Amino acid sequence: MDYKRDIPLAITFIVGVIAIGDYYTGIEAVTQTFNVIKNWGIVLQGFALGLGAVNLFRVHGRRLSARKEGTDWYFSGWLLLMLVVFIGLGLVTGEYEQGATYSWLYNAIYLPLGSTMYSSLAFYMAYGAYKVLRARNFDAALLFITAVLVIFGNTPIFPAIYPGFFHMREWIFGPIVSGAYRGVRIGIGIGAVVLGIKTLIGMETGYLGRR
Amino acid sequence: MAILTPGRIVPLLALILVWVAVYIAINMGKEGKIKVRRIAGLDAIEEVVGRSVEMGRPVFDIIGMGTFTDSYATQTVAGLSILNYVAGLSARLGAELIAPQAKVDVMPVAIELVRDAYNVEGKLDELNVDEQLPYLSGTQFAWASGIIGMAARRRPAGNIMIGPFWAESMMFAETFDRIGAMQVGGTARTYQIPFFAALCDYCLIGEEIFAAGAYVSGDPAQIGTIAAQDWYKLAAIALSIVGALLSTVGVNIIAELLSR
Amino acid sequence: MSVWEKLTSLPREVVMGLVIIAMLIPALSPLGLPLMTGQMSQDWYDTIEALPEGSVILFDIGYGSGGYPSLGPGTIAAFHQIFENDLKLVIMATALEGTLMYPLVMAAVQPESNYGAVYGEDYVFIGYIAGTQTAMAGVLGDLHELVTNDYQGNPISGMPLMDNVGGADDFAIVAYVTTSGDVAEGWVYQAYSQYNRDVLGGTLSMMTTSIKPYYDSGQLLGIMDGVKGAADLEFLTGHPGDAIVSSDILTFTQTLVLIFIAVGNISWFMQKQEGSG
Amino acid sequence: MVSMDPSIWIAAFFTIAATSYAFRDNVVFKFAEYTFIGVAAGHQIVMGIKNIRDYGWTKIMEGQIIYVLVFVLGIMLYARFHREYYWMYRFPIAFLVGNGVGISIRAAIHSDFIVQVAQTASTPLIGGGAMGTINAIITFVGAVTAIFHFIFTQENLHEGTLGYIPKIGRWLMLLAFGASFGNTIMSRFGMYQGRIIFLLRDWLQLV
Repeated sequence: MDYKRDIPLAITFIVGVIAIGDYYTGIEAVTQTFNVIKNWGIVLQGFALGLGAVNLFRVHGRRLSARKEGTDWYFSGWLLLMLVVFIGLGLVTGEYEQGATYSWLYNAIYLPLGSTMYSSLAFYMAYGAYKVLRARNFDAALLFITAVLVIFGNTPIFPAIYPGFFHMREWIFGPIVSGAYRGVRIGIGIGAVVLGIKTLIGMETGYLGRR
Repeated sequence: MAILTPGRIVPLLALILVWVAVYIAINMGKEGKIKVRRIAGLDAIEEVVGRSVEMGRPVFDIIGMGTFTDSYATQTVAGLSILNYVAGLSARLGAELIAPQAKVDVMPVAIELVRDAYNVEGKLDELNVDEQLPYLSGTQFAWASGIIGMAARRRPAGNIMIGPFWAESMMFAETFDRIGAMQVGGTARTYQIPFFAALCDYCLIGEEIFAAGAYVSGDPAQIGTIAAQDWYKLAAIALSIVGALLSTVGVNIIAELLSR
Repeated sequence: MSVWEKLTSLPREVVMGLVIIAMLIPALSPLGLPLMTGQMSQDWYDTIEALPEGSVILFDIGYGSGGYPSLGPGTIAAFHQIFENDLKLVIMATALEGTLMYPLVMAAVQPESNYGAVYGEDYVFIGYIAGTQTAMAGVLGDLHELVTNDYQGNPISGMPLMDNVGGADDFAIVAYVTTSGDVAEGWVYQAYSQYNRDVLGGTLSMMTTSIKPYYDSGQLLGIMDGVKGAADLEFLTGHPGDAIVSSDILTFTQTLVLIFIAVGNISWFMQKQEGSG
Repeated sequence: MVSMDPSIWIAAFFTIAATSYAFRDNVVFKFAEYTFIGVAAGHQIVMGIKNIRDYGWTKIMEGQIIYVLVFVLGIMLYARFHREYYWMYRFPIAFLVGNGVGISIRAAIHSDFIVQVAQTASTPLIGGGAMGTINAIITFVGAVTAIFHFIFTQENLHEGTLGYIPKIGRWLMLLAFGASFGNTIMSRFGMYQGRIIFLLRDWLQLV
């Protein structure tokens, strides 16, 4: 027996089966056990949040100490400084993200960066729509038709001129979207379940990493 | 209190039958009884790699930022199968493969697969893991901007994106389109399929990526899995058709059965 | 290079520059065009209206800074309606940054001064809980076993609202607003399937098509469709905010996009004609 | 009047820096990008530790000694960075995977498969007037043909006359994707307008 792999596989199986049992049966002991598992899972997820940061420390720490030409090592230094400042502010005060300085810095730095990075996709969308939404063949034409009709319905001025634009959009979101997306969802749903079962019974072991 | 929760008997039965179906299908797969149909986007991958060689520019393979522990693990596995395939092609044809990484648990597996592929072709000495499979960031937009930055500097001739993708899909597809890379995109995250469908030269829709992954891996277990899913889909089609026809004449027996 | 050729490949900077101008004009002088409310947001509004006074709602802030511009206004409008109808609110966050979105939302709603609501009696924020679906299942299962303190570290036992809430059965409805597909589907799995609770879902517009099947099958009673849904709710609840302002911006920018699409198609077609002729 | 609040100025700087990439890659954007990564990771750690305190440490303090085991598992996660003992991280990961998989598939088979099939099977194809009938039929055809498109191992189902069924599925899906694309454009502009309002109202105080 290879305890380095077999014990984890057994853990996955047992925990997964208890989760399923909790859903499908009314046995009190199973529900109680699963409540404990859930709470443990939440604590473990807390631990897992630190993994990415450790990796950043490794990658950028190495770059900073090597200081190779053309690697932008000073940016790595800045990154680590920001990382340390936020951890320090959050933990030293004991107020975590509720501290006054912490939320000041968050609102000044992270909030604008996060929301702008996310929303600057608008520019990509605009350019993408211009370059891509062209009825160059049959497939593209299908995509083109509904995209344009939905944009018309979504742009307040057009329904204001003629309400039909809005009803057209609502109709597309009716049978067209409902039907096709239901088919897609059924397919993806069963795909996820099959993978899940394979994972529980130890046939899908990618998460265990290298041998 | 009932041992089985009422209203959930059919789902439980369906879940147990998945288990049985997977076993049967995988055995059938091992006996070579199951064939997966060819998928159009797959042939294009070879074209993409070949084009990169001709133009003397790198080819990107992005597997997305899924992990093995989230609900998109299947898609990550499919992406890794494709990465393995692309790495083999790149080693054989002599293209420079670049596959930026986002997740710490997936990265070692990806490195292992790429290394294997280069090894099979006897070109292990041509592989530079640190340069070709760099870890960029586990944070969505930091990762995304890292990739678009690399794309702008390296100007790849081709880009293959198969795996789970989030909002960054649009940024990638648009950026690579702009620098003139030929693209094959595919994801089963329904939210992002439209962008790939619109911007990529070839698009694998939804579950096609699983079939593609199984197809290139040649692994009977993976191919068997696809068959098991197909049986469920056939059942879904049959139940839908019969049920809809019956309910049209006022008999709602299928839906009632399913809600037990 | 012919005119058509130039028009098929306008430089990126030109397109983006025009988009920025199209955003600035209506932001500086709004038009105030009328609005038509969609069925999905109407259903959200009606579902909340139909709840009896004093019902407890579990509300998940499932977005961070990236989603705030789009989903924040909708959350604010939804909270206005909830406090106006004397409903109780247990708020949680499945998003890492949710705890930092909460003060932004509350600063706009002002439940104390606007509605005389009292923290601990009418609403409680239990903070961020890691683990997405595990967190949902935890809160709906045995809330007090899992959560002992609110987001500021004050014990929740002794708070009048929390003494009456122990798990899924005590919530009249579960509502979420999120940028994450895992959260959007997770609440259907955990709240609807597992505990048979009614669920309302708010997402980015781009996700609406994907969760629409749940709405069709009654697993979601209403959908707040991104910034459009937010504008609808602001209109329905009578609390105009940033989302309605954005309607004007949408008119300008999307008309511009339609013009770009037209230019792109016509020039592409004409260029092809020239090439073949 | 322009804002005098330094935090508004910093936020405005980062807003413009992050936008600038849409036009061209530049060093200011790179600075913003690295700041973003660093702060994100820092925030993640802070929230991670807060969660460990709230949902783990308090339990130990209350006398539930068994939670010590969770801490051991949690620390084992970090074994993956060790050359020799890396395999130890598999134990906590196995726990997380078992929990995650169990919790999602138990409901997915219900919500995504059974309920969706039942919904298709219980909708009459005729009724609700001419429009209702048309809508019901389109929905039904869309769902069934889309599933058909995703059958991969039955080659005979994609040939000859039957071959039109998956094609129809693909066409209907493309129409639906178009709708999604159109809606996304609104989604993104709706987001960026928030930044425009911030710049004009909070920073430049023009409106």
